[in-house]
Amino acid sequence: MKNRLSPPFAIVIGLASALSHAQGMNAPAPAPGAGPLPIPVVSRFENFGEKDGIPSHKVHCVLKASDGRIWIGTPNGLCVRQDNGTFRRYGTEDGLSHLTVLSIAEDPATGDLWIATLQGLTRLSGGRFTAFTQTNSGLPNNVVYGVAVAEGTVWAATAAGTGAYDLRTRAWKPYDQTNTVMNEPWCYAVAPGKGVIYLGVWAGGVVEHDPHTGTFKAYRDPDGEFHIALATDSGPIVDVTSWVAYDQGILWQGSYFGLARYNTGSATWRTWVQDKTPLLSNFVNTVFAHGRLGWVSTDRGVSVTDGDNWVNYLVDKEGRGVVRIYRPGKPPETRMMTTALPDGFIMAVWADDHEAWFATSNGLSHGVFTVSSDSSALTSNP
Amino acid sequence: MNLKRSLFAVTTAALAFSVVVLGGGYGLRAHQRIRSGRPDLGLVSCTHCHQGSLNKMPWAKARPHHDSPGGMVLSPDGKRLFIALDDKDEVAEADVATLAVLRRAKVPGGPFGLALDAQGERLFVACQHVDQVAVLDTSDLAEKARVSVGVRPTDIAFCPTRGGERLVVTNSGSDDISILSPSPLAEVARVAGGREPYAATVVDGGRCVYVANRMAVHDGQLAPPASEVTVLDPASGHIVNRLALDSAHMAEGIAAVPKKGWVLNTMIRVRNLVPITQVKDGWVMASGLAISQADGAVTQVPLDEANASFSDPSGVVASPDGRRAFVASGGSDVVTVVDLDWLNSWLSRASPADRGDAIMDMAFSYHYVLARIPTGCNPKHLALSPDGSRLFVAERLDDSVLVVDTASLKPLGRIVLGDGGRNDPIRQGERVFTRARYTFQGGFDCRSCHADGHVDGLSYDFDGSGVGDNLLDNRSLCGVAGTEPFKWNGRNPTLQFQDGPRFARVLMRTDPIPDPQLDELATFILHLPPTRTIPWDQVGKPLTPAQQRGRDLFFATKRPNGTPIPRSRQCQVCHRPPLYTNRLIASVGTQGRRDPKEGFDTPHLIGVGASAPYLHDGRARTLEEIWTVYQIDDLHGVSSYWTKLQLNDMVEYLRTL
Amino acid sequence: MTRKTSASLLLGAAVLLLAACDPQAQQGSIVLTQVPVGAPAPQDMTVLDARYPPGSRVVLLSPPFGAQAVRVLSEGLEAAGDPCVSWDGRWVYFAGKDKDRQGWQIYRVAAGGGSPERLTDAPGGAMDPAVAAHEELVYSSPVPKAGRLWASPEPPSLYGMLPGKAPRRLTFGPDAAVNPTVLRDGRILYVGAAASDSRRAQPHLCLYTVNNDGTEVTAYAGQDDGVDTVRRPRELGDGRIGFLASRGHEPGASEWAEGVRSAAPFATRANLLPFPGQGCRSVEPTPEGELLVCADVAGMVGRSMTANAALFRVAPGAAELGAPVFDDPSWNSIEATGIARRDEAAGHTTTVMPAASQGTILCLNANDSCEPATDGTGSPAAQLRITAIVGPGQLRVLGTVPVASDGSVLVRLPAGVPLGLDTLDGAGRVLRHQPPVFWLLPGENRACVGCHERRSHSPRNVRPLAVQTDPESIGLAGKSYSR
Amino acid sequence: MRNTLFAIIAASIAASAALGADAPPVSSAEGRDNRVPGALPAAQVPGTTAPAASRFIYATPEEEYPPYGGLPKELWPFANTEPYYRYFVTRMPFRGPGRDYPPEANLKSLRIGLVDAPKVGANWERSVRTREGIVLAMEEANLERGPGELPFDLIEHEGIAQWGGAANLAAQLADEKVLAYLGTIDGTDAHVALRVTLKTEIVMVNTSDPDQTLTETQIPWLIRVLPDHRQEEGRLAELMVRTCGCKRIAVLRAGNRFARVGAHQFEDFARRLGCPVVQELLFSPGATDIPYQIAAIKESQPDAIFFLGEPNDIGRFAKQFRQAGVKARFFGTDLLMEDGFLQNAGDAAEGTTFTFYSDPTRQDPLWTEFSARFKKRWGHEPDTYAAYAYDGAEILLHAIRISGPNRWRIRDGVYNLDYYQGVTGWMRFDGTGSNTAPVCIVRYEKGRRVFEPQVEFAPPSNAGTLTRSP
Repeated sequence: MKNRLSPPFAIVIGLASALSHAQGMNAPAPAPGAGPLPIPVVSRFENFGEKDGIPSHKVHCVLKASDGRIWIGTPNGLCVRQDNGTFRRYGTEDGLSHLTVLSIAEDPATGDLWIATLQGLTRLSGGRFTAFTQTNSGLPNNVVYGVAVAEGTVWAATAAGTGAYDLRTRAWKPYDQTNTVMNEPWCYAVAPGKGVIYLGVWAGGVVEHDPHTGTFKAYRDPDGEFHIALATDSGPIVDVTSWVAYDQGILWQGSYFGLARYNTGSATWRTWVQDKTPLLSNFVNTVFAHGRLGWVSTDRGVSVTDGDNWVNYLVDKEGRGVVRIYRPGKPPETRMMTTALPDGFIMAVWADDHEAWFATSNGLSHGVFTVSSDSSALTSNP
Repeated sequence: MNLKRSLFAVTTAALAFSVVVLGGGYGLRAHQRIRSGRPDLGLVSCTHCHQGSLNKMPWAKARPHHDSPGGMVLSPDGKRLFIALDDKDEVAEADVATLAVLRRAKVPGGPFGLALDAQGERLFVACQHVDQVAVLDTSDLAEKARVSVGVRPTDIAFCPTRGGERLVVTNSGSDDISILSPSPLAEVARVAGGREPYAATVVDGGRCVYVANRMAVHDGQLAPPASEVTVLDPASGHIVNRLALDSAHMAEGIAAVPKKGWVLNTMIRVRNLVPITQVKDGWVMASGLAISQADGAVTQVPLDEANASFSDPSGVVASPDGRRAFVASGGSDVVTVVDLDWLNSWLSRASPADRGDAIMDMAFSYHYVLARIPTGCNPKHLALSPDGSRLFVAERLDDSVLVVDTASLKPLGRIVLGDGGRNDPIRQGERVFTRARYTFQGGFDCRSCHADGHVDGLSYDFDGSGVGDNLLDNRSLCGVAGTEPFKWNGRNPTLQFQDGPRFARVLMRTDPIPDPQLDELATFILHLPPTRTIPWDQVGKPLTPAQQRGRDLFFATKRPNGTPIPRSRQCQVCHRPPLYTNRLIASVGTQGRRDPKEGFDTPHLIGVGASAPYLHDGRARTLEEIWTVYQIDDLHGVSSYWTKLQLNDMVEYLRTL
Repeated sequence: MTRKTSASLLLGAAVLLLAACDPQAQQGSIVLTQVPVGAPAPQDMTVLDARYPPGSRVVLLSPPFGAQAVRVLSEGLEAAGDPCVSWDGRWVYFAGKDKDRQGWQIYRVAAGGGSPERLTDAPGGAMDPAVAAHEELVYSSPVPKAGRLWASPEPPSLYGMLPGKAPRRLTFGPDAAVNPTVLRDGRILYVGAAASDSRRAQPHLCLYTVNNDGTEVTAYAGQDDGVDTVRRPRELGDGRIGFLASRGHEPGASEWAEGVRSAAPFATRANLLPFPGQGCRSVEPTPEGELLVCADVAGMVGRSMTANAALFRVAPGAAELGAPVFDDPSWNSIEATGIARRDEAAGHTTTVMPAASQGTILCLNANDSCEPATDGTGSPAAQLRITAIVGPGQLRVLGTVPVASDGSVLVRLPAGVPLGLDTLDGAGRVLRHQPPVFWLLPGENRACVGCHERRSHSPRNVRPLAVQTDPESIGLAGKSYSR
Repeated sequence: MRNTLFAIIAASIAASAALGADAPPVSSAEGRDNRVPGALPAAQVPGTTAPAASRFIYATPEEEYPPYGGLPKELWPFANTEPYYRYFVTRMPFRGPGRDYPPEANLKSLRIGLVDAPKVGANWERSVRTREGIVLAMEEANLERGPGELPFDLIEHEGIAQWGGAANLAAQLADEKVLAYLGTIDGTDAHVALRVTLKTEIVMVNTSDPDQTLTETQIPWLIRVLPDHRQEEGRLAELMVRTCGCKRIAVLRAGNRFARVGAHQFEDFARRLGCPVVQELLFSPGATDIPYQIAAIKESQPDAIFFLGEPNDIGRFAKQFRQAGVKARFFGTDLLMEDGFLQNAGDAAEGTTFTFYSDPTRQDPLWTEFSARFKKRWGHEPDTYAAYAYDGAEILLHAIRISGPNRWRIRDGVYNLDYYQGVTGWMRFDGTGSNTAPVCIVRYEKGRRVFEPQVEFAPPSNAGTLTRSP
C-alpha cells in the first residue's frame, strides 16, 4: 500500500508530463543528488522496420539467442537479424508451421529455437524447421501463445492446455483442466521457475507445477471477480492471466487488468494497476524477467520496475520519446528523449544488463543503455 | 442281423458325426462372428484369435551367434585393429601385420561402434542392445566404466574440443545423439538427430561432428523424403546445421575427407514416389555418395553405373591425403574406389544445376569410379590404417576382415574371426536378404528397404495391374512370425509366397529367388525379433500412468458414458494381443482414390512406435494422425469420444508395444 | 578286392566310357565359322547367303589349333555360320542352310560334335542365334534378301523360344531387329535402327536392349554417335560392349571393332582395340579375359593384299594384333567363340499378361527433354498425341490425351504395334516428335522420364499428377474410356 | 470515490494533452455525428434494409459505464466494500496502430468470417438459425451495394468440437483475410477464438453466447449483442427471491462448462440476496434418468429449482421431478424457450418460469418487417438466434460501410458502440462490450409461453455524454 499513488499523484504525472513536454528535455541523465538507479536506463532507441526487412508493422516477440543473434516473431513470419543489420525472413515455405509467430524460446542445451505460432509449434534446429501440431503430435492445440524450454522439456501454452514435450523420450504430456488444478484449459504463457513451471492460465490465475513431484498449486485472484480488484498486494491481480515470467525468485503475472509480482522467497504478492501506480497501463501484453527486474510491455509503452523503482518509456503524440523515473519517496522525473520507441503499443521485450530489444506494433527497437547506469545493482535485492 | 445292426450303428455314427460337424461348424462360425464383430466373416482358423504365446515364436528361441565384424578402429600406430563382434558380445584385437586375432574381450550388450582416444589407451564401445557405452583399457581390454545413452547406440566418435574431450554417440533407436564426457564418463547432453542417427565422423579436429541418419524423414505421404546429416558442435552440444540429403535413405556411412573439408555420406537415392515400372537406371533406387562441403552445400553423385548397381552402400573411408574414398557395397560384395580429385575438379566448375542433376546421371560415375574391389559377403564397416596404406573391410556375413593394399587395390589377406556360419540357416537366410544379385542389375536387396529387417519409413508404388494404383507403406519384418498373411492386401499366406515369384515379377525383375534360398530367407525373417522401441532400462518395467490409461482405452469395450463400443471397432479385437493383429482384412475407411479395394490386412502393432508412417499407404505421418486426420466416422476404432489427453495416452501406450 | 572297391572300379570305368563318348569339347576349344576363300555367292541370295556362301561351315577347333584339329560341326548342311555356345558349354547353336530346304534355320549340335539338330522352322528363315536364361533360344526372323536388311517389307524381328515351347515374338519395331546377344543381366542386346520417319536406304544403326519377354525396349548405345553401321555386339566381360562398325551397308565393307563401356554407353564409344583394326570380322570374349578376334590378314607383314581372315587371341592391353592362333589360307576364319561353361545370364520373370490387349505407359514429364521444342516458345505440352504403325506403311493417329500440369501423362495403349508420341502445345502444334519406334506388350507397365530425355538418367522423385486418376484408354481404333 | 474519479479524469486529460497516448476517438465522423440525444423511434430509410445511422449511438472517449453490467447494487460482489480498483467502468481502448494502414491490395470482396457450431452437438441447430440471420443480412447488404462497391462475402467454417478447435478456426479466418467475424455459440469456442482475435486484430461480433465472462477480458476486439447470463440470472434471482419469495433453491445443471459458469453466477446472486442455494447437482448431458439427483434434491425440500442445461434434458427431468412428487417451482434461462423442453416436460412444464432476451410477439415494425423478410427467405419464422445474428451482422456491416476495409477502423465502429436499435430492440453495451438490455420473463401456462409485460427499453436521453451514472 505504501507505494500506491494517491490521486493527486496522478495529477502530478500528468502535469509533469506536460511540463517536460514544454521544456523539451534531452536524453536522461542521473538525477542530481540521487543514488544509483537499480534499473538500467535506455539512452537511445535504434528502430527497425519494414525498410530493414521486417515483413510487417507488428512484431510480436523478440529474442536474443545465446549466439548473439536477434530473432523476432511477426504476423508474417520469423526473422533473424543478419550481420548487415537487415532481417532475413522465414515463412511457411521454409517449414514454419504458420506465419504468425507469437513467441520464441531457446533451448539452452542445444541452441534450438522453439517457435510458438498460430498453427503449431515449430522447432528450428540447425537451420531446419520441424512442425508439431495438434494433429501430428501431442500438442494440445495449434494456437500456441507461449513457449519455454527447461530441463529438457519444451512447454507450450496453447488454447486448449499446456503441452510438455520431453525432448529425451519424445513423449508429450498435455495439461488441462482435467488433470491439473487449472480452472480453464486456456493457457497463455509458461515460465520455468526454480524446479517448477508457472503456467499463465486465462481465467485460471497462475498455476505452479512441479514436474518432479507432479504436484500443482494454483495462485488465484483472492476476490475472484473480474470487475474489481478488491485489495492490493494479496495475490494475482486477476485470474485472467496474459503472461507469466520468472527469474531469480521473482514471478511476474501480466494481465489486461494490471500487473502482479510474486516473491517466491517471501511468498508475498504485490500488484499494480494504471493510474494508481506508476504502471503505464492495465493492458499488459507481456513481461520479461531479468534478474529482479520486470520489463512490462503495455499498450502505452514499457514499464521497467524492480517493484519499487520504475522507469517508464512512452511516446508522446508528436512521436517523441519520454522517460519517467519513479523512486520511492521522490517526485517522479520526466524527461524527453532524443529518440523514441517506434510505437507505444509494446508487444514484448528482451533485455539483459547491457541492452534491451522491444517488439512493438510498429517495428523493432533496440534500446542502448546509458553508460552510467549501475548494472551491478540489477541483481541486488533492495 | 449283425449286418443290420452294423449298418444301423454306422448310419447312426455317420449322422451323429454330421450333426456334430455341421452343428460345430455353425456354432464355431457364430462364435467367430460374434467375437470379431464381423457378421460377414467366413469360417477362419481359430489361431486368428487364439494366437498362443510369444515365447513360442521363432525369434524368441535361442539361435546361433556369429563372429560378425561390426565397427573397427585402428590403434594410432596402425599396428592393431580392434573389431566389435556385436553378435558375440565381444571385442577382438587383431595384429595388422600377421592378421592374427590376438585377444578377445567380453563386452556385454552388443558392442557395435568403436572409438579410440588420441593416445589409443581407451577404447570406447557403443553397446547397441543395452543402450550403453563402455570404456575398455586397451592394455588389457578390461572394462573400466559404462554409462547409459539413448536407445540402440550404433556408433561413437571421440573428439577433443575446446571444452575438453567429448564422445559423440549415435542413438539410432531414439533418434538422438548423446554427447559424453569421457573422464569421468558421463552424458553431458543429448540432442535430437534426424531419424536413426547411425554413424558419426569428426571434422576439423573436433570443431564439429557430422552424424549420418540412416532413415529418411518426409513431410507427408507424397513429399520427397530426405535423410539428415546432423552437424553439431560437440563442445557446446548445439546443433550447427541439419543438412538434407534429398530423396536419400539408408545413409548409414559417413567419413570426413582430410584436406578437402568435405564429409562423405553413403546413401541410397530412392524414387519411392515414382510408380515402379522398371529397375534399370535407378527407377526404384540407386546408390550414391553425398558430398557435404564446408559451406553447407551438398552434392549427390551416383555410385551406380548405367547398367550395373552396387547396392547398400554402407561404410565409407577417405584416404589421409583426401584423394580417394572407399565405399563398401553390402549388397554387391564390392568396395568401390572413388577418385575424389576428379570430383573436386568437377565441383569447382559445376553449375548448381549440374550439381543437382549429377545424381540422376547414371553414367556419371564412369568418370570417378577407379575400381570395384570384390569382397566377401556383405562388406559393411571400413577402416583405413593411419598412413592410408591398408584398407580393412568387415565382411560381416563371412565373419572375416579383408585387408586390401590401397596402392595396388589387391587383397593382402583376411583376418578370420569365425566360420561364417555356413551351417546356420538363419545366417544363410541373412545372406539372401542382403544379396542384390537376385534383383535386376543388382539394383537392391531386401535390406535396401528393410535395414535390420525394419522399415525405411517410405511408401512405394509397386507394379500392379496398372500404374500408380498400388501405393503401399513399407512394413516391418521384425516380429512378423505368426502374423501371416502378408502384404497389405493379405493375399500372401507365407513369406515364400510373398518373396518368391510374385516379388520377382513386380519388383526384382529377375528370376525368382530359388526355393532353397527362399526357404533360408524366410527362416531369417521369421527369426527377426520385434524392434525394441523403449529404452533398455525400461524393458519389463510397469507402464506409466499415461501408458496404463492408454492401455485401458485400447481394451475399452464401452465409452465413458456406458454405451458399448461395437466389437468390430474395439482396438483389441482386430489388433488382438499378443501379436496385436487378428490377421484378417479390415476396412477402416482409408481406401484411396486409386486403391482397388477398401479392405486391408490388419497390421501387427509390435514395435509400431518405430514404424512411422502409418496406414496402408503411409498417409499418417504419426500415430496421432491416424485419428486426428484420417479417422472417418469412427471406422478405425471408436475415437470420437477421446479427449486430447486420451489420444495422447493411447499413443503413449502404443509406443510401448 | 572288396565289394566296395569293385564298385568303385566299375563306376570309374563307366565314367571313363561315358567321357569318351561325351560330345563335350576339349577344354579351351573354339567354335569357328569358316568361309571358303573365293566362294561364289549364289543368285537371289539372302543376307546370310552373302555372309556364309555355300561351303561355309561351323567347325570345332581344339588346342593347339592346328589345321588337323578342325572338326566340322555343321556336317550335312550347305552352309552354316554365326555360332554361339550354351551356358554350360555343351552345345553350339548356329544358323545353317539345309541343301534340301533351301532356307536358313537355327541348328544345335553337341559342342564335341555330332549330328546337327534343327531347332526352328521359321517362315522366311531364322538367323542370328543367341542363348538367354534357361537355354532359351533367341533368334531373328525372317532372313531378308541380301542388301535389303534395313529396307525389307518384312523386317526381321527377334523371337525367343524356350526348349520344347513355341517361339514368342519379342520385338515389334518398324525396323529390323538383328544380331541379338544376351547380356549377363538377362537383357537381349540387339542391333536396330535409330528412330526415323523416313525409310532411308541407309538407316543409322545402333544398339537396343529388350527383356527376354519383349518388354522394356530401350536404347542402349550408338543412337547419337558413331558411324551408321554396327554389327555383332558382344558383352566382353571387362565392362565393355564390343561390336563391329563399318561405313555404308554394302556387303563386304571393311569393318573394325568398336566398343562402349556399359557404365556409360552413350559417352564412351571408341575403337575397341588399341591398334588399327580394319578388316575385323568378329570379336568375342574368352573366359580368361582375352578377346578372340577374326580379322583379315591382308596387308599384314608377310601376307598379300588379298589374303584370308584368320583367328587371333588378343590379351588385355596388347599393343598389336600379334600372330594368328589359327590361320588356314584356304578358309576365311570369320567368327570364333570359345567353348566354356559360363555363368548363366539372369532370368526375367515376365510381366506380360497374354490375355490383355493393352499396356500402360506413364510419362513423368513430357516437357523434360534435352532437345528444344520445335516451336521454340518454351510452351509446356498440353496434349500427347499417340501414333501407331498399324500395317505396312500405315501410320495412324490413335488419339490424344491431356498432359497434367506437371507434364505427366498416363495412358493405356494397344500392345504389339510400333507406337509414336508427339507432344502438342495448347494450340495443337507439335512440340516434340517421336516416330513410332517402341512398343508395349500386353499388360506391360512402362514409364519414361520425359520426351527425348537425357540418356541413362533416373527420374526425379516426384509423384506424378497423372497417376491420381485412372488412365485413359486408347485402342487401335482410337480412344475409349472403358478400363 | 468522487475525488478519485476526478483525479483520474483530470490526470487523464492532462496526460492526454501531454502525450496523446490514449485511444483515438471514434474514427468515423458518421458515428459521432449520428449520436442522437434521447430515445429514438425506429427510423428507417424507406426502401432499404440497411439500418439508418440514427440507430447507432457511439461512445465518447473516457466514457464511463455502470459497474457490473448495470445490475442493482445488491447483486454486486462485495457490494458494501469500495474496492481498490473497479474495472469496466470505462472501456479498454485499443491504442495500437493500424487505422491508417492501407487496404489490402487487389481486394475482390469484403470478407466476413463466421464460425458455426460443430455439426455434432446441441448447438448445431441454433447455429443453422444463426447462419440464416447472417446470410439474410449479407444478402440484403449486397443488394444495396452501389456501383464500384465491393460485395460482402461470407467465409464460413463449421465448428470443431474438440480441443479448442475454434481457436484454430479463428486463426484460419485470419489467414483467409477476413475483416471481421461472427460467431460462436459455445462459450469455450468464443473464449478461445477471442484470444486469437486479440493477436490477429480482427474484431469479433458474438451473437449467441450468453457466457457472462466472455466479454470480461479487457480485450477490446469483441462485442456481444445477446444479453448474457448475468442479465438473465440477475433478473431471475431477484424474481425468485424477492418476488416469489423462494427460500430453498436447488440447482440442477449439466456437467459442462456452459452450465458451470452460468450456475455459479446464479448461485452468487442467490447468496447475495440472502438465499444461498441448498443443492447444486450435476447431470451428464443426454442422460435419460437421474434418480439419484432427483432423490437428493427432493430430500433438500426445495421450493424452487433452477435448471441449466439443454432443454431436452431439462424437460425430461422436470417431468421426472413431478413424477417423484417434487412440488418446487421450476426456473431456467432462455433455452427453455425451445420446443424440446415443452415436448419432454409435458404437463410438468406448467408454471416453469424463465428469462428470455427479446419478445417475439412485439409489434415493433423493425421486428415485424424483419420477420416477414426472414420468412420469405427461409420459409419459417426467425428465432432469437436468427434475430440476434441478423442484428450482429448489421452492426458489423454498418461498421464496414463507414470504415472501409480497415480492420482497426472496423473495430472502432463495432466496439465503440453504446446503443444500437436492432430488430430485437434497443441494445445497450456496457463497459465490457456486452449488451445489457433488460431481459423478459416468460412463463409456461397450459403449454403456452406467456411473456410478462415489459416496458420497451430505449436509450436514456443523455446517451453519448461524457459520464453517466447507473
